[in-house]
Amino acid sequence: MTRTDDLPRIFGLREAGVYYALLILLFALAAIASSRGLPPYLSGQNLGNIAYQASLIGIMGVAMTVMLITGAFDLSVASVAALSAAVLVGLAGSIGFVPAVFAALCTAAAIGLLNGAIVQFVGINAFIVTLGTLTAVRGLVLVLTGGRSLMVEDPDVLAQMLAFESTRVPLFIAGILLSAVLLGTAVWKRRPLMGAAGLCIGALILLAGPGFAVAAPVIYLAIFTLIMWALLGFTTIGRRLYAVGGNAEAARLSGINVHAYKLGAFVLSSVAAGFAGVLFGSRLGAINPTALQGAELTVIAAAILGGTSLFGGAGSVVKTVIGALLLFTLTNGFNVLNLGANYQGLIEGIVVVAAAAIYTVGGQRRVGKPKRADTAPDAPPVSEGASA
Amino acid sequence: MTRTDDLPRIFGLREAGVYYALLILLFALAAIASSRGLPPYLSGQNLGNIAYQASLIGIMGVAMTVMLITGAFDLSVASVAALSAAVLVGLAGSIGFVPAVFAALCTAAAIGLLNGAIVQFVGINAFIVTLGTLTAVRGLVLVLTGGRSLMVEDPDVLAQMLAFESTRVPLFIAGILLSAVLLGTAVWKRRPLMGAAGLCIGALILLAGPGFAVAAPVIYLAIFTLIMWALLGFTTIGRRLYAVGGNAEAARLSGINVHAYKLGAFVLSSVAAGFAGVLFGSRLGAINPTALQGAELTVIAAAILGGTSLFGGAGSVVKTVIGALLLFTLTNGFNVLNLGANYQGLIEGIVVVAAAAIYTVGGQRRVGKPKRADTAPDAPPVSEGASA
Amino acid sequence: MVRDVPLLALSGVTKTFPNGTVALAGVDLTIQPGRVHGLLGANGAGKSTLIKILSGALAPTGGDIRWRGERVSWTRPQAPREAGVATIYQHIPLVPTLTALENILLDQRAFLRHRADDRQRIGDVVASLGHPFDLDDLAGDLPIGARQMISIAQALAGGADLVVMDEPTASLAGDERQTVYDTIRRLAREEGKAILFVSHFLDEIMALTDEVTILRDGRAVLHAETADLDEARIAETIAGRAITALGRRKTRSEPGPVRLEVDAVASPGKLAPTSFTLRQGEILGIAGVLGSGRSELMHAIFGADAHATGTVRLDGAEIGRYTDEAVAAGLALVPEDRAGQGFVPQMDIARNVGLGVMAQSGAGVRRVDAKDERRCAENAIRRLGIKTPGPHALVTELSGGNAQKVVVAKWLTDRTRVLLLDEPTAGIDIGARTDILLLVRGLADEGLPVILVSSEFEELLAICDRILVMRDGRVIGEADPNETSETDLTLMAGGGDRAPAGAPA
Amino acid sequence: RQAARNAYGSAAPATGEDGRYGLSTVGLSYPFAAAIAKGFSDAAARAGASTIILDAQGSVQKQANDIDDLLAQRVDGVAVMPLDSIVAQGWVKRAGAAGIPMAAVAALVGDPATRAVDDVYPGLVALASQDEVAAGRRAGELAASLLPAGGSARIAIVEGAAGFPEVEQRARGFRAALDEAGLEYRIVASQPGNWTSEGGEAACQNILAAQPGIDLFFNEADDMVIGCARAVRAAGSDAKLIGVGGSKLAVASIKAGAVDGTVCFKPEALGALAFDSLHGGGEAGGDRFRTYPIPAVTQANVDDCVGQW
Ligand SMILES: Nc1ncnc2c1ncn2[C@@H]1O[C@H](COP(=O)(O)OP(=O)(O)OP(=O)(O)O)[C@@H](O)[C@H]1O
Ligand SMILES: Nc1ncnc2c1ncn2[C@@H]1O[C@H](COP(=O)(O)OP(=O)(O)OP(=O)(O)O)[C@@H](O)[C@H]1O
Ligand SMILES: [Mg+2]
Ligand SMILES: [Mg+2]
Repeated sequence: MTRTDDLPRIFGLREAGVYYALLILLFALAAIASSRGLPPYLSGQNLGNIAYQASLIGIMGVAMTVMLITGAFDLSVASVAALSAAVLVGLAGSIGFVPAVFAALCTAAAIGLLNGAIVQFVGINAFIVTLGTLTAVRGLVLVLTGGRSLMVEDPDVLAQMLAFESTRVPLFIAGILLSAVLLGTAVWKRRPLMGAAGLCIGALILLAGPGFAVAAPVIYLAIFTLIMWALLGFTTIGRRLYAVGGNAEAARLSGINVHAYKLGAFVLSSVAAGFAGVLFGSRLGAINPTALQGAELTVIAAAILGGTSLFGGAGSVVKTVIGALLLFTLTNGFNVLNLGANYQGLIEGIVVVAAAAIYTVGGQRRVGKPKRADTAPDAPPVSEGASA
Repeated sequence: MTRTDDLPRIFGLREAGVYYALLILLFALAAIASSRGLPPYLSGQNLGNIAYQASLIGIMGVAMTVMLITGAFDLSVASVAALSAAVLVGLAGSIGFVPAVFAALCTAAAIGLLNGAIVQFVGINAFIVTLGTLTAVRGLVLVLTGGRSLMVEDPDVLAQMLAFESTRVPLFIAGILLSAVLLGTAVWKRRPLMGAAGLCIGALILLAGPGFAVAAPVIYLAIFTLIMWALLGFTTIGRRLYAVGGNAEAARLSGINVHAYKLGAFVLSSVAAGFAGVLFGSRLGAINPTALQGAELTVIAAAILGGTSLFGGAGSVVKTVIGALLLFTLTNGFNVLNLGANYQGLIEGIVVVAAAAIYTVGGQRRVGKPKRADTAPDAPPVSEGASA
Repeated sequence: MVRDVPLLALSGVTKTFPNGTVALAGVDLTIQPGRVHGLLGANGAGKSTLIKILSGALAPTGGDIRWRGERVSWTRPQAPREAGVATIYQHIPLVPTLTALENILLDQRAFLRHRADDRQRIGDVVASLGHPFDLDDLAGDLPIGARQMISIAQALAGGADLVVMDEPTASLAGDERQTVYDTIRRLAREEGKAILFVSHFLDEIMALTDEVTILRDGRAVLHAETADLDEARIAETIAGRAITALGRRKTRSEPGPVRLEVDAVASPGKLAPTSFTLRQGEILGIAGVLGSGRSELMHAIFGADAHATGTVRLDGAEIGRYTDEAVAAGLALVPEDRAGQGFVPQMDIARNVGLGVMAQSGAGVRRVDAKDERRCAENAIRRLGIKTPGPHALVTELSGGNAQKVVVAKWLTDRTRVLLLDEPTAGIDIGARTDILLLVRGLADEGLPVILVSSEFEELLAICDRILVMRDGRVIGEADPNETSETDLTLMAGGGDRAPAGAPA
Repeated sequence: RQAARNAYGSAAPATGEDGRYGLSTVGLSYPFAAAIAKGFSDAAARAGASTIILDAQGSVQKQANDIDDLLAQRVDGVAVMPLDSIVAQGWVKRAGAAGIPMAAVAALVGDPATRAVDDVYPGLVALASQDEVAAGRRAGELAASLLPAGGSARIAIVEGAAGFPEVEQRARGFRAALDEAGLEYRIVASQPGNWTSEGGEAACQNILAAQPGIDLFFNEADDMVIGCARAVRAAGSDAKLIGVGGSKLAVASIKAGAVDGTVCFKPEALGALAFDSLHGGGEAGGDRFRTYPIPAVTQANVDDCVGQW
């Protein structure tokens, strides 16, 4: 949340660190690429690719952020996405695209509800529950697909899917306008961060050139993020979500329906995963049973890279998206620079930690508590013991 | 911890639930097996197999439990195990088995130290750090192995490895003695749980029959668990570990060196992983770069199934081992009953959640505070919130 | 004891927090063995900071500390503990997942964990405190009063030469306070230990301490023998202004209409069926000892106790059994445990205060007006005199009392129709307490019905129209403030039997 | 190892004198894929071309991204080792749209259940692969030769991880061969070993616990047969052991007599085939389905099989 007017804080590493990390990475890669005489790295197409590649993880990550903010945890997203993709691909042929999408999302929502209900009302630890559903839902996918890949035969359904997933939306004009608007409001309402964002976007757009267009999922991600950002930042819902995650007992005694909000988070996370699954299935009108396996860790990593707390009460969806972009910029960079595959893992790991370090250290220096790891200024709520 | 003398509590679901879950599962499978006219399920051989298959995860799980007790988190164990296996296999040929083992363990310890140092002194969230090392260390394995399987050529080194990993230790006598001793002390010191344990072990041993022998790793697991159990339960070191995880601030204020204990946990977890890796490498005298990929989730699952809290301050290593056994009994059951591969995931997921439910529900009814469910996950060390 | 070498001597100790707050601006303090030294000051004066410094929990920014004459620099809590300083912190840091016994033994150095003699020894210490809790209870399962007693036992078990107590009695009731006083006297008089005692209760200070130091804005503004002082003088020095002592509230001529009807509200094992009504503008006090079930009653009325039964009607309309319905209906509860139940640590003052209004205006989605929120917060800061850099400071960076004020401020809205206060003045300084009580009285005069749980019977007598006395989870009688004295009330509440708090069978 | 390192083109200049060719592998931490990559870039090196080897790390969506990245770089040809044959159809379309020749290697493009392996998916320059069903057949024939003629044989199949087409294909071929051999047999168990040695070991241990009298274990991959061999030895069973793949370890243990036989794959050859099909913008001509002989080997003829992975 950056809506107070003290510049040092807003542009301080702690608040804006992850943005810096991304920019540094982008420009480093661009430099290397040009030094190696490769085609310009910051080309419209490449930026578009990065955004496109990050879109699914981004969508799930945004929902996961809300989840983490409420202090819960969802490992089942990847499986749920695969399931909804399977439902979509399995049904689209017979009942048509739109109904199939609807069915897929409902399935996802149902699983989210199940997760939430078990966690909230049976009271089992979210980790083990969603780990269970991770396995069970993946199993369900195997059962539904009979262990084989499914595909949509019907050509016009296929066409619809492609239209839904692969249409490329020209963004040059839109981008220019957006950055203009951002700059405008920034100047008008004195929102420095917004101004900076406007500038960056403008610069990148100009770099990308007039032909700049991105695939639909990027737009979906942008819209979803925008909604969630507004919801969290400016509405009572967001306030309550943060309160629930920050101190559930206090939230409860402030008359917030903790159960409802936690349940809501579970459903949201699953539906978002479901939507990601729909996009994934629509990408090629086909789905294989192992699709998206292991993506959950990437999703959570994106959120945490974005500075979301694993313990609830803090987090920002925009930063999560940046986190996702960071991760995919990295792999994209490896591919473009044709870096020895054996070294990619090593470097990726190091960069991830380094990126996290940038704002953690920055953040600490600002607060000047190196030992924050073990100084909780006030007694932790009694309930902590309960999770035993 | 179960060392007060009120029976209802000790045998209450909350305390002993996971044992019940395992027993139920075992006997259910035994029943089905016999109804299908298969050879006796609870045979010494089969029980030995389950224990053997669970041993690596068990060893890592025990260390992970200590980790979780201190309130931290280690995703890198599987990669570390793979690395130490690679080091072992890579070096054993040239420098001999024992030095290679030593080298492997040192490598592991070094990584643990690195993890811990970054988490403690840079203050980055353990999740992101160990996720980073997960990737980086896996990358390192790739670099070391050049992407192909390594194998030990030298036959007598190979022989040593097999001797270290595959010798089967006869347990009939030992088991009988153990159960006798347990029963003895139980009666003498009035330790009901111990008595029950003694009985179960005795019964199983008798079922298993005089030929009962297990592979070395099971013994290693047993010894390691015993040590950790004693350390946690009977020494102030254990108490401090719980304190550090339960409320780091309180621990610090009572003059406990929080950093040392957390760092120690990281090192322990990595060394245990390293040891698991050594066992893994010794199995075949060979290692391929993908070895143990994804095992970290199983490890954590075992710990949490055992009732360890993700938020620190609570947990029992014995129960973690039971949790691991539970997971492997399941797959063993699938194989024995020859269940269709596509259905295994679905059932596994459901059983895991059910198992967790057994003691969670029981636990709550005992304490009679349903609102725990929503108060459990929070109680953030405030520092976490600040990491936003 | 050699009197001329003080046990502990601080000179010119300063502390500036990273966020710029100057908590201590040069404090001198000398502590003599065998004496009880009172440390006083308004909320945010710097008492806890000073204590954290001399217990090694915080490093001072300047000044020097001498222990038994030689200079020491304590940067980690180990050193002072080994030197012989035991500290009871204001925020009661305990490990919720360990038993009371384990918590008390936390700083012991022995290798073995469960030694019979330990249990014996601690058992005696706890016995000397009147068994406020069972050695095998999980600290996390105990209410705040019991947790306070654990941390006292912890400090005593160490056998230190200097016991530092930061508001040890803030969340205790009559009986427990008495035992704490007796303990302190015993330590000082018989065992010749030095005690540094922080409290906002002037009667305690007068009765217990031999000398007092008063802090204001991080400076020691007064150091004198207690004998040479009187409450009024102390109060003035603390607040830096004259304090109007609370006169008793004159019973209001015409009793207003019944607003709140509590009908057979009960909670299995904790609270026997309880019924009463609350009138327009009435302040109903609830007296009781630790664990007498006052908080449970509050929670039951507020719908915060899932097991509670019975009905609560506000202006005739029945209120649902969930907190959100209760709050929407206009009930407001200030809980007793500010850290555990009161505020959201990650949120700044403005947002914490904002939670109240937000919840009261229903569950719907609305835009939060940051400016408005900020204005409310600034209001509260002014109205309750919260000492803070501004409305955007984190609650965790406030002093205990100021944090408490934030929790109270949350419900001082015009949508509040019944105010439930559970130990609202816990840890609040004398000046602010008077202000808050006057504020509550004012609200009542404007017609707001209030239920006030307080272990400060003087407080109850001062502003309540009626007082219900609770014991062991049931209401055992009613007292009229005008013909009841503090001692009567204490007797009623204590009720002879000293059985540890527990459920009525 | 040095060789391997060069193999991944990290050392190769970014702009080759004779073109740049991309290979999208399923994951270079899988030795089989790594060997294919080696064959691919060795062939490229011989032809004086440079290569970009990408590592999908076993994730379909990363492979999709990798291919986008390759097309974005306008390489002269893309060889893809599809993680998912069906999903891969879309990639062929994309490559076609980008006008970049694409060849598949090691697994076919199209629905493996319906499409015959030698019926190469339209739009592909070529498919360089061994026929998985045929591999199953070789294993089946080997099994038939190993099993005693008389009496009904009790056979257990150790499958790969659920959800991979090879699982069904190799099993299909295996059964077919046994049927043709007119052998009397029962498949008493078929359980997943998840492609790994420890998985194979566990599966075989557990199967043996339920079915002590197994005569033959057909492991769908060599890693699993290695583990399985341990289990069989430990259980004192004399079941025969057959694998698929011809990995170094398997070859070694066949030599050592721990394993009875396997089907010999040559991933490096595959890589080379794939490159040749792409080299020169795909006009190399020749048969679109390119394969190589996959003999079954036993201790007798084990020397014919040099473990390439
Ligand atoms: N961690 C912190 N960061 C920044 N400022 C702090 C911190 N802790 C305390 N302060 C400030 O230091 C000043 C002194 O706080 P302290 O807790 O010592 O007051 P106190 O005398 O104990 O008050 P109370 O009687 O309410 O406990 C207060 O203004 C408080 O806001
Ligand atoms: N000291 C204690 N030891 C054990 N249990 C206690 C103690 N104090 C309270 N309890 C439990 O809490 C219940 C009521 O406590 P509660 O806190 O509501 O009473 P209270 O009068 O508000 O005391 P407090 O002064 O702690 O607020 C009791 O019935 C008992 O179960
Ligand atoms: Mg204080
Ligand atoms: Mg109370």
